[in-house]
Amino acid sequence: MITVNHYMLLSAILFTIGTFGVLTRKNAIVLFMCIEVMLNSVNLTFIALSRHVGNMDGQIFVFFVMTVAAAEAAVGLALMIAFYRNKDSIDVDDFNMLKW
Amino acid sequence: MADYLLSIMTFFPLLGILVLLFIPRDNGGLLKGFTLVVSLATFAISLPLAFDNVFTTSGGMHYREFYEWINIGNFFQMNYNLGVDGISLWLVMLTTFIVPITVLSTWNAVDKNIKGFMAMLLLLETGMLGAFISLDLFLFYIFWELMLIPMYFLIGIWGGKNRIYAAVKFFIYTAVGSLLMLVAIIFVYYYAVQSGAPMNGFGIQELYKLDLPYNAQFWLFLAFGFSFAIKVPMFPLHTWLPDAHTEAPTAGSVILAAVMLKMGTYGYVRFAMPLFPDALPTFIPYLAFLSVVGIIYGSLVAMMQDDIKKLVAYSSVAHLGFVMLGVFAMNLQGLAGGMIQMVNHGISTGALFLIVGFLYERRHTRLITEFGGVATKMPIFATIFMIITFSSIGLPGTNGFVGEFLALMGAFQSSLRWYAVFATSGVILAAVYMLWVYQRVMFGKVTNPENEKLKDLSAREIIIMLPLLLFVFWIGVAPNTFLSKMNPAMEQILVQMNDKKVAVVEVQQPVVANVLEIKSIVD
Amino acid sequence: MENLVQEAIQNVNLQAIMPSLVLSGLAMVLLMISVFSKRGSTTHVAWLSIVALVITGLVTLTGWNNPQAGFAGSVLFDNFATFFSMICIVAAALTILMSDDYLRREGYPVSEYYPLILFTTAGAMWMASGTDLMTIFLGLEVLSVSLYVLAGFFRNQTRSNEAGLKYFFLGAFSTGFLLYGVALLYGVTGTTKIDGIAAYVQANPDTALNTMFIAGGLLLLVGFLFKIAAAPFHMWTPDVYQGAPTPITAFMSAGPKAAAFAALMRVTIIGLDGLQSELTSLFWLLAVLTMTIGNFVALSQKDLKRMLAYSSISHAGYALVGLVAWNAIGLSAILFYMLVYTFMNLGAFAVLILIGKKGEDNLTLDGVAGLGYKKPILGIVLTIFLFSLMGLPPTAGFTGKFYIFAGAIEAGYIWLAILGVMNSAVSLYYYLRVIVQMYFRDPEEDFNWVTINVPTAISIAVSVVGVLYLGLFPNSLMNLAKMAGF
Amino acid sequence: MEAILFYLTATVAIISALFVIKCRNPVNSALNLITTFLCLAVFYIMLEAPFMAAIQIMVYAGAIMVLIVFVIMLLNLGLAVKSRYSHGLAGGGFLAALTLLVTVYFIKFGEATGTGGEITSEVISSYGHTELIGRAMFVDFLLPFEIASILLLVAIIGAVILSKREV
Amino acid sequence: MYSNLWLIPFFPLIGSIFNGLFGKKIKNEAVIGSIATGMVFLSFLVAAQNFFKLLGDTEKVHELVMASWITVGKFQLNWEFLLDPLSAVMILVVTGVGTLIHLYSIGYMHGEEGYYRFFCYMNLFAFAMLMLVLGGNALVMFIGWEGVGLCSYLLIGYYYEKKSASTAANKAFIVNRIGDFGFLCGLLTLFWALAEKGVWTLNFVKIAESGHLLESGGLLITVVTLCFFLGATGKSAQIPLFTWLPDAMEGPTPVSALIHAATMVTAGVYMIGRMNGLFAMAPATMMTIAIVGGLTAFFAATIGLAQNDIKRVLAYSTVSQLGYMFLAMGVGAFSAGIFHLMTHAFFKACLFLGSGSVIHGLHHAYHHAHLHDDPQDMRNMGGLRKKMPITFITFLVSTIAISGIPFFSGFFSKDEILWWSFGSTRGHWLLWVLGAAAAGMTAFYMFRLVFMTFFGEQKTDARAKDHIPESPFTITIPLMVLGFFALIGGYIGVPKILGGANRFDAFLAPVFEHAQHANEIHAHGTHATEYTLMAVSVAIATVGIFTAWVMYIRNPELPGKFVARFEGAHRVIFNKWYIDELYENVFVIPCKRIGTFLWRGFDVKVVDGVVNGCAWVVKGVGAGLRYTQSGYLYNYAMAMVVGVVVIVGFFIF
Repeated sequence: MITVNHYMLLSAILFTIGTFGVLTRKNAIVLFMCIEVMLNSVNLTFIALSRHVGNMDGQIFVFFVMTVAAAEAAVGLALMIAFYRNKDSIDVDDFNMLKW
Repeated sequence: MADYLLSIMTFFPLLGILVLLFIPRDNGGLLKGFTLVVSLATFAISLPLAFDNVFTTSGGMHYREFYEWINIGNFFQMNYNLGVDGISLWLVMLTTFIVPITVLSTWNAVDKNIKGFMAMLLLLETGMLGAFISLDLFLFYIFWELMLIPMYFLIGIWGGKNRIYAAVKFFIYTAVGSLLMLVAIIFVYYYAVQSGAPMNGFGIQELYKLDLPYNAQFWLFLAFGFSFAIKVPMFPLHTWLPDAHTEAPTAGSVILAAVMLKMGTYGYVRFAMPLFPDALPTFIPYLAFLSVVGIIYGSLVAMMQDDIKKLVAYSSVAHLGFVMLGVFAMNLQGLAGGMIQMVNHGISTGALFLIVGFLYERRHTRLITEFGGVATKMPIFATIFMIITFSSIGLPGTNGFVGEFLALMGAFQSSLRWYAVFATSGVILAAVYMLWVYQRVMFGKVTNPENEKLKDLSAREIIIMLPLLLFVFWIGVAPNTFLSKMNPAMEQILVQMNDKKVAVVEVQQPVVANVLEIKSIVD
Repeated sequence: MENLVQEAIQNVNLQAIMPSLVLSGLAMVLLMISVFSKRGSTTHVAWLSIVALVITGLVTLTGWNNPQAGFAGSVLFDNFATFFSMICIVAAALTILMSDDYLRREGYPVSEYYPLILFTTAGAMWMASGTDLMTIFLGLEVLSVSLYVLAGFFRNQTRSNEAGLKYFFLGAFSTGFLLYGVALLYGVTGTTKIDGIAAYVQANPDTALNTMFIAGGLLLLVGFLFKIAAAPFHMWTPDVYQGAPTPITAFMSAGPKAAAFAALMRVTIIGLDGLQSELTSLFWLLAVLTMTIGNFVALSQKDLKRMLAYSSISHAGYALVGLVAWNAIGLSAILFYMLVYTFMNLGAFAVLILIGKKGEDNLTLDGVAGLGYKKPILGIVLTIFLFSLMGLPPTAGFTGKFYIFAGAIEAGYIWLAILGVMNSAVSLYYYLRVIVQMYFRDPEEDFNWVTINVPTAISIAVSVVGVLYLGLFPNSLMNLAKMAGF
Repeated sequence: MEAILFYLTATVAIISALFVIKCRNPVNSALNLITTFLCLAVFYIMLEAPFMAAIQIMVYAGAIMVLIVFVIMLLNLGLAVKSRYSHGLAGGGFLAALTLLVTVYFIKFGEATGTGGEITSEVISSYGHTELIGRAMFVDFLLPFEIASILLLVAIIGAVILSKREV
Repeated sequence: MYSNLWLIPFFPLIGSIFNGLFGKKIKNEAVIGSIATGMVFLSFLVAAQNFFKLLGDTEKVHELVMASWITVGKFQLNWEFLLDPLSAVMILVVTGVGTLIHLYSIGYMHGEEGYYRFFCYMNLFAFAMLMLVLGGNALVMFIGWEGVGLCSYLLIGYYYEKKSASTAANKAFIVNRIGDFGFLCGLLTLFWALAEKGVWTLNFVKIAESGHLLESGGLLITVVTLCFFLGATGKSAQIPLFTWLPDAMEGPTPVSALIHAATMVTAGVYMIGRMNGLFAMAPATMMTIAIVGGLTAFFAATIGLAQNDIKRVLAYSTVSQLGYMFLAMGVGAFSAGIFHLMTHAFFKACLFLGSGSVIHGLHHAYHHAHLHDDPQDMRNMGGLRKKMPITFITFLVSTIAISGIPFFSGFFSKDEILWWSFGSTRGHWLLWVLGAAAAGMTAFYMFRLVFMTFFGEQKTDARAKDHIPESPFTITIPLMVLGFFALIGGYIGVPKILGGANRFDAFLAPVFEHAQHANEIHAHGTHATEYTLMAVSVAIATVGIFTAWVMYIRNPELPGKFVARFEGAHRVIFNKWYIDELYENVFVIPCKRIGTFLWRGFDVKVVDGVVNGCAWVVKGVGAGLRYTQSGYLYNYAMAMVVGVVVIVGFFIF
């Protein structure tokens, strides 16, 4: 029997993988994708819990998370493009003008 | 007028600043003149206090002003709560008296940004006056901190070579202490509120009646005491002082020495001690010890200075050691000695700084080795310097003696007898460093050709010094003028402390008996 | 089907969202106006957005002492929300006033800038008034996304790009944690409504021991702590503040931070009341850590914007002290402090904006040498703001800090207060350094590029008045803050 | 059956998620990410949320990922990549492990107690998932929905402003 | 009644203020000098009037309260004067000798730059000294006490351009201050001790009345009196604080005469006399005083043997004579001490003024011959008796008086002291030995002085020796008056054994009698002993004189041989037993070192080091933390994850 905990564990693993990606990857776009993995893992949790709890709030939340993800994607990618235009790179290591 | 006298006096300089802002900045004479007028007017406003005989009969607060200021229901309340008693009276007078003198002293010394300088002086005056007359801890704290700002600028902008270091050090050093005091102020307030004591904002008169457990008093006294000890300054928290004094312009040094250091000692008398009398027996031995160390240490270090101003600065450490010792004696004589010594130190050390200023204006150096034989070139100056020197040494007949003697007498009456013996040795050391510097600066032949063209004091400079000399002798010969107005207030403070705490009392039975007698008479 | 519409309409209470409604509506109008405006002309939009903010402000004020709930418990526009909304409105207005000239100087006269600020403000209002985590989350996202854009607004400036990107990535990353937290809370309590969570915990006290609940609550807070720049979630702040356009930096440090505090307070005090003991110790630690890191690192900064960024971190730490206190005084103190901070920080930034050259490379410590002599009024004003930031009387910074520490001490957190004031003492040093430069050094430059324009002057004047008024006569606003607290 | 499907899909999801991180070429990462999304859609269906599955595919796999791939192509990043990882591989791994530990711990020892809602399988099958979503969104969460619209507006403006070439 | 007492100190004060303020403008020496002298003379008149009034009065103790001074609670202090036989004698001596010395100064200081300054200080000194002796309570006395110290400082440093002068002035004041420290400690302890018993006073009469409240011979009273005695050693140049007095000769000679011989240095003796009640109650202190006095008398005399500076010889002689007075006080011979104080004032003032006259003459001669020889060095003198006859005669009279030759004033007083030191209940024969030995040496070195200066051949530079004049009248008149008193001054106190009535003793009895009786202090012994002792001391003195005659008149090369023979001993006494060097090395230099260390080593390094160290640490930590802000996104993210993991982990585990 697959319980809510299975789903939650799965999403925890995915969340961790996303976190790991954010911590390690250099390419800003991949980094962003890793964040998407994290958000998706949360979505999975929400939907699993929504079933478990027995109301729709969680699923509505997922709906909005997707909206937010879309909005962030738009803005984030625009920022990346702008940066790329100036620096010809989107390596996060090149985000290094501002420090100390 | 009398109802608002304190407010008018305190904020008059502030009003002066407002007008000052509209005087063109390149009209230096007008700026100085106007500031002088304002400060003199402030002095005039404060004069009725000095002549009011109510202080000789009653030790309570007079000239009360009370308005609700901040009232946040059950959160907290602060009031605009002013009053003056015999303890603050002479410090207020000293402040209003010394500011015009400093204004006059800057006549030729300041040429950069006169407007700012004058504004800072006046702002400082407001801050100092406010701190002396506030009866609400919160209000007191505001004025207390307010003083820092103009002094910081006075040192930082118009100071000597190393002024930035000195200014920042002064500021942060004092602020550290006062911030801790802020915590203590808030704490004592909430303690009072939570214990259901009747409160009137942060009014100290209500707080005086508060019964705090020993533990709380211990920490609170530590916080208040620390803050005031920095300001005094007590050894080993004194190191901001030589720097600040040395780098400050003459006016700044004078005010710093004459008034601002008194904030610390005044703070002990007004706040730390009567608010937390139970903690006193614990601390007094240490504080007295530090006072005595300050006396001897300050003197020894002063002796070896090569900069006159620094010497005077270190001598302040020693002088204030006497003040503190007297205050910690916890009896009438000691307290009176401490109080009168505060005024004395204001006058003598203020005058010494002015004297150093005169030399500095002429030669742009304060190194002792640069001078020598000045007496032949500047006989009037030599005379005045001599008188002030002996006042600082504490020669009987001058002000310094009365204060020192009473302070020591008080200490001898109390459990601090042994400290007092060591403190008394300070009178030797004072003579050593003061006379030595006098000899090196004034006596001998003129060896440095630069000193050949030294001019004696101008009329303005003599006028600056005359009032100070007057008080040197006045306090020395007829201190009762001042003591008589202080006594009732000091008695009251002691009675308060003793009412709250009996253990302190047994050390000096006679005083307490005396105090109680007088109290019954007053009642 | 009618049923559904009926039901939906029943839930609507426009009063409860009127301010944000008005504001977003006007923002959209302004967006249209800017579309049809001549390229490069932004002044009218700026003034119109001020008008919009004033209208919104008036609308908001009608909500005082008139709490309005609506949308099936999604929103509650009470005094608390009103107070924070007003802070954000004031912050936005001051920001807009100081922006117009700045944008032209820097070569980005883009009129969409203003609607974006208005949207940010609207987002902040939803954060302040939201009672459902969903509302708060979406408000937060509106605010964040706008700020990502605004931080990276100077799209041809690498610094600005970098600021935007860093903010974006870390913001999105923290959103992940926040959402995870919400999900866990949802799982444990079956709801995302704050009072629903509280009610559930009330009904089932064991919940407070449920690791999932604790973890959920803490993860949720991470999102807000990130926004208020509490250590160790503060790392983005200096970089973003330094790189973002200066008015936006100013704005970020005041409005959005206040909104984040509003949300944080509502969530913790109402929703996570069951975790009080855990949270107070957490906040204790974070407050100390935050102010210490902020102050210590600020000591070694040379760039003024970056220094103020660290200073803003430390101020967040002070504000957190109020939350540690968890009592009426402390909570009201946060409200008051946020208002005070808005004035003093925006004022300081406004002065910096005025004295900056194009590109603002001169906004360093050495760059302001002798400013007090060349531009005396700016010097005095900046000095007042700095003293206020230090927390010295008679400025608002002092009364604000006093309020905060009063709360902490009333609740018995003496050591926290001591650490707080010691931190203030440390902070004196770097603020004083600016004053040292302005007054104690001789001018190296003549500052002849500094021209004072009316809107910025107005914003500075308002800030000065605010700082001094709240410093000397804080009574009225302290009382309002008291009424607005929980 | 359900279990097999779950484990199978979960394995795929995890592996593809790992590949997102591992792949040198961002395009490959993106494709792997799409795989993960699809797996999640499978789970949504398993969790009786078909509407969410559809949205997942359309919005995520369809819209967002297309946008990402588009940008990757636009910036021509596939060839420019020099190294995949920043300096923090070990630290990142360690922290990720800790994260996993913490999450697993609170899932293991915590309990999702907020059960008892009225939405059961029966309700879903009788009303239909989409309707339930619609009802919840427009009755209970109308305001967030409206805010979401503002959010999208802001995002559009922002994207436009940021990607314009000149002022 | 005695209500004009206040005029006595007041006149000189007026004179001082007047000359101080206007002297520079007046410029006329005659005016300045006569105002100053006149003021002191007026004091003298008032003093004399009061003295005689007191003589005829049955009530011998009179207090005059002028005004209240310091009032704090029970501590109430007045400006008050006390006239009793003791102070009456003192005011007469002070004003009388003072007037003469002022008069002398008019001539002596002629042509000095700062003439007005000199008289201003002199008058101020007279004022202070009179306050000292007239003070009705310890604090008024202390005003005078310190005041005379101040004037001494000012007058020693009169030639302030000379480094040695200003250094000597400083030394005088500082050493005096050490004494004052003792005085203050004693005063404060006494006050506390009495206050404990419920008597809040510093008034001398009240102290005397309530002295019995303290335990006689107890620790407290011993400590108090020892402290007071420390004060006295400072002011009166006793071991260990005598070193300032020889240096004080840097001042003009009238100053040496007035301050450092006749009046100020006797203040310590006077003070002990004033508080005799207390001292009498502390035998240990008395013993200390007697021993210190005897030793001082002895050691100072040894140093005097080898000095060549005319004023220094006199200075050491003064120290030695003061030692006698303390010896007297120590053995309880209070009135004898005061008696010697008075006679000493006459002959020592005369000696100093005489030496001044010599110096004046030589100075004049050298000036005339454009030489820069030292006019004070006795080796440049000799044979002056013909050049300066008046000076010589008065000088000789005084020398005989100081040597204790019978029927001169010094004989009576010195002999009384020696007798008491032997026969007193507080005395001891060893003390007598010390005193007698000192007397012998005194006779020797004083006659050595006379012989070297006035007899023998003239050793003055040939160019100058014919230009040495006798001094003018303003100088010689005081010499004659003082010489006269040195001759006859002793007859007011002729002891009973020699058929006198010892009127002086009787006059002072109201002051001392009580204490002496109460503490059983009296001299006992047979007349035979007394006669024997007297004879022995006279013999010793004669031997001393004879030796001097042998060595300096008959056989002038003898001293050189003597010195060569006992080179070590000579060097030690010539260098004053190396006491100055000792003090320099033991106190002054370590003090300076400590001061320097405390400043540079402690204040700057430790205290400020801690302060700046705190700042440095804070800044350092800040600078270190700054680098955590690396600018790299993943670092920031890591920090966040660490934060999350730690926070969440901490609370859930």
